[in-house]
Formats: sequence, structure tokens, C-alpha cells
Amino acid sequence: MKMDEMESVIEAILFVSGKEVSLSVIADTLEMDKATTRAVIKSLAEKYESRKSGIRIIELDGSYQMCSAPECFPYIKNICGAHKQQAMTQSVLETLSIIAYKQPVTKAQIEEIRGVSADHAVNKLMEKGLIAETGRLDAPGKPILFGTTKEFLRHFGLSSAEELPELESGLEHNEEKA
Amino acid sequence: MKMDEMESVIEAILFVSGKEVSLSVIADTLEMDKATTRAVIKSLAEKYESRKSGIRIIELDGSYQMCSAPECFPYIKNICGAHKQQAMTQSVLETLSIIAYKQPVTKAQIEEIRGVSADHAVNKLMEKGLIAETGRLDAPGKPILFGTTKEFLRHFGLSSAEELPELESGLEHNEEKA
Amino acid sequence: MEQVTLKLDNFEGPLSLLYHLIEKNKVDIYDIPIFEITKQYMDVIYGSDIKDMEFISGFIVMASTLMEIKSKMLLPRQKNDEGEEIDPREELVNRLVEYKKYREAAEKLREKENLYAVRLFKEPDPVLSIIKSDYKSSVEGFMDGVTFDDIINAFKRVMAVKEMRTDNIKSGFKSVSHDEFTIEEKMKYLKELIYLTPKLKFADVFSKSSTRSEIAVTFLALLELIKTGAVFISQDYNFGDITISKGREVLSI
Repeated sequence: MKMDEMESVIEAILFVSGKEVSLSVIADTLEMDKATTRAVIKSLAEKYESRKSGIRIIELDGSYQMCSAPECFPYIKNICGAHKQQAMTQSVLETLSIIAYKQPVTKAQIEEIRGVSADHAVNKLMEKGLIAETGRLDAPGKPILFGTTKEFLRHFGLSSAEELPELESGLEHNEEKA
Repeated sequence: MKMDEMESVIEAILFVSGKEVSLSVIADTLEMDKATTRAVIKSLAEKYESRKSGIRIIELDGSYQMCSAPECFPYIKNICGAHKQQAMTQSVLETLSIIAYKQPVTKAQIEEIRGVSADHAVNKLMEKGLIAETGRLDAPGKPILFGTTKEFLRHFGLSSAEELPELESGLEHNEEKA
Repeated sequence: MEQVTLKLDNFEGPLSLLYHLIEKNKVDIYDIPIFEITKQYMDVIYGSDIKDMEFISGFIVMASTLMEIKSKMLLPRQKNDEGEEIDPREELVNRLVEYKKYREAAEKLREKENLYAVRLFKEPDPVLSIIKSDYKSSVEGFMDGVTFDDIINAFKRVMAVKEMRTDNIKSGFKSVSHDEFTIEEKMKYLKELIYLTPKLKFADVFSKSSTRSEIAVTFLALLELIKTGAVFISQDYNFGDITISKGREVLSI
């Protein structure tokens, strides 16, 4: 088999398999020794790399696999997000901001600040894992206290709640912390 | 985006998707108009062809898909567990050709041409996903109309229904299209 | 013509048998030697021992059609309206021609199949379905485009609005005093409000607990702001809600 034929067969094998294929399987298919096969795969992988193909060939512990080029990932993600969910709404955002700066806080306290029911927004944020119950307020009815989660911090690249950006002066931060 | 970047993103999208991806989705992802996108895909497909890659890009009814090169089949059929499906019987293939050229068409119309029941063949073709119901004929009993699918195009290497081989000349093609 | 040794069960139906005989004898489909073809056709039928009546009935119908054509061939030809002779074979020929068309098309499809059905496709990357299902429910999807500044601004906004509301409530408890509200204060309040909510209803300016004097002062403040062009009011219809929107003056709070 000529070099370019070998490359072509390797491409076809790796493409159709999708997952990793061991060197010995590829070598057997080509009826070539492993050393030669490895060299051909290496050179093929380099060609993909040097022409900046959207597909790459990676080695994994003696096996080979095709995958998409890392720099194309944002575009692939976009395709998936083509049907985006409705964006975050104003009321959810406000509720989240109150919880972030006044945590731990009860739903009643949120409602007092915003003047409207917080049920929907709190449920939505719980569902997304951006807030969580952090305990109960020692008050009649033992209302649930809410706070932001690790997920919330992760989204903004914060490592702890202490890292929340300071509010500008003028607006007291914790004037009536629960 | 530069031409080679576009090519690279298209490669990644088609590779990761596996199945066909519509031109509009690709164009949206690249933030390019459809005409440009189509031209880039075409040129990319030609590059694959001319360097005899083991991977090819095919067009299917305004969508694009990657597949393995036909000439690699003998090498990859075993390792991928892909055994060539048993060939279609004459009667199934004849039924399919009637549907392909006369679509949309009812079972009764097929039977009129072939002189035998089309039940078995139609079921078989439905099962293989090569044909599908496309509606009902506005006639007594509202018989089901059948037409070919994308899978049909893919199976026979056609990029659209217009690419069907011409029927024998001298014999009118669609004298009584349903 | 050579001896026919065909088995009926090799044929799916009467047309495919007839077509085969025509091909095999290399005769012109438009000029079928009906006597010879009928004889060969009948030989195949008689030679079969198939008991499946449903299967065989179609062949028998075709046999009787062939017999009828054969007998008509012996008689003087009938003529159509234009005085042309009608070939008794015409209807059968038309059926055969139509059948031939699709039979040949099927052959071409077979060639294409051999050429192209050897292409293999790849399964969608598993990562794709993970991204897909995740994206919809993920925090990234939900929080797409939300920055921390948005959080801060949202917080400032709610706190500012809240303070204004509490002011009103608190003031409701106070005993009536002459300078409880001043037009200047209310102008400032309205300006802040309009800054935060560039379009609002007149009714929203007051809380439920607003006193009569407060409403009066606020109204005067509003008139003052309209005069200076700081706000703009509109009413869609009589007695409808009055909408207050930001005016041309740059608001300085």
C-alpha cells in the first residue's frame, strides 16, 4: 500500500470509529508493522495540525482518536446553543442580586425589598443551582434562608463569597442583615 | 473570519455532528451569508476529494455531512463491524424506483405499474427509512402518499432528488404525476 | 426459439415473467410475437406446481389476457375513431413499457447503491449531546451574557427603589406637619425615579399610604419638572394612565 493510501485508510478508520482505535488494530488493517503504522499516523496528525484542520488526531495511551480542534470548540458550542433558552429576566436578576448581597436572606425579606412576590424567581434560581437553602431563620415559622452557591461563584470566576465586588458607597451593603 | 478559519470550523462542525448539518446552521455559526458558506464548503469538499482523503463531505438536500471515502470501505468494514447490508431484492428496488420517480405516489399506483401487491416492498422500504409517508391523496379512502427521504439520497449518493438518473429517453417521464 | 425451462416461483408477478420472456427472446417490445410468447408463458404456468392460489391468480389473469390478444390477432383489426387500426397488443405493450422504465431505473439505482452504500458515517460525537442537553439547563445557558456588573446594578436599582418606598411608608406614620414634603424634595425624588425607570405610570409615583398633601406636593413637583422639560407626560386616552417619561434635560441627581 502506498503512503497516501495508508493515510487515507487511517483517516477513514479513525473517522468512522469516532472513539479511540488501538495501534495494533490499525496496523493489522493496513497489514503493516506497528512501527511503520505509528510513523504514518504521526505524520498524518502533523499534517492536520499544520494545515490547522478543524479535526485533529490525538494519541491516547497507544491508541489514536480523531477529535475536533480545540479552537473550534466555541463554534460547536454555539451550534448547540442555537435554541437558547429565554434569557435571564429582570426580576430573576434582581432577586439574585439581593440574595448575593444580603445572604442569608428569606423569601419574605426579598419580597419586602422588591415589593413583589419572589416565588418564581427563587424557584428558578434554585432550579439552576445558583442559590441554595442555607438554613432557617430563628423567627416565627422558621423561614428558609437562601444564599448563593459555588455554582454562582464559578460562573463569575470568584473563589468565595468574600470576593463579591464591593458595592459603591452610598448604598449600604448590610444595613439590615438577617 | 479568514477562509482557512472558516474551513476549519466547518470541518469541526461536520466531524462532531456526524449526521447532516443544514447550510443555514453552518452559515449562522460562521456568521456568514449562505452563498459564501456554500462556496467554502464546496471548495473544502473538493480539497478532500483531490487529496484522496479517507473522509469526504457530501451534500444532501441543502445539508452537508461527512462520510468515509468509498474506496476505503474494504479496509474499514471489518473493524467497524459494518457489514454491507444485504442487497435489496429486485421487487423492493423496483418499488423504490417507482416511488422515487413518481413521488408522491400511492400504493395502488405502484401496484398498477408492477402488477403485484406492493405491501411487502413498501413495508421493507419504510423500515429501512428510504421512504416515508408524505401525506394523503385527496381521493376516496384518502390513500397514503409515499415519497423518498434524505436517507434515500444518502444511500444512493444523490445530493438532491433532481440528481436521479434520467429515465430512458423516448419514454415520457411524468405523464401522470399524482 | 430455445426451449424454456423457467420456474414460476422465480418471478414475482406476471409482468416480470412476461418482461423476462421478451428480454430472453430478444424481441421488440413494440412488436411482440404474441403466439410464441404466449406459448412460452403458458409452459411456465403449466410447469409449475405452486398451490398458492393467491400467488398464481395474477399469472392466470395475465394468461387469459394473452389468449385474448392471441385470438384478436387472428381477426380483422378494429379501427379507432380516426380510422386507424387498433393493435390488440397495444394496451399490454403500454403496460410493459411503463414497467420497463422503472425496472431499468432500478438497475441504475442498483449501480449507484454499489458505488455509494459503501460510505460509512460516524456517530454524532457524544460530547455533542452532552453539550446540547446541558446547555439548555446549564448555568451558562441561563446566565448567558450576565456579568457581575449586571448583578451590582440590579442590586442598586432595587435598593434605591426600596428606599424610596420605605420613605413613603415611614412618612405616613408621621403626624401632619406643614413642611413634611417640599416641592424641591419631591422633584428630586421624581428625578431619581425617572432616572431608574425612564417610563412610569403616574399612579406608580405614590404608595398606598401617600397622604393627600403628599400627592398634592408630588403633583406640583411633577408640573414643575414638566415645565423645565425634565420629564415628559403623555396620556393615551381620556382618564387613562398618565405616563411619565424622561425628558430632554439631562438629569442630575
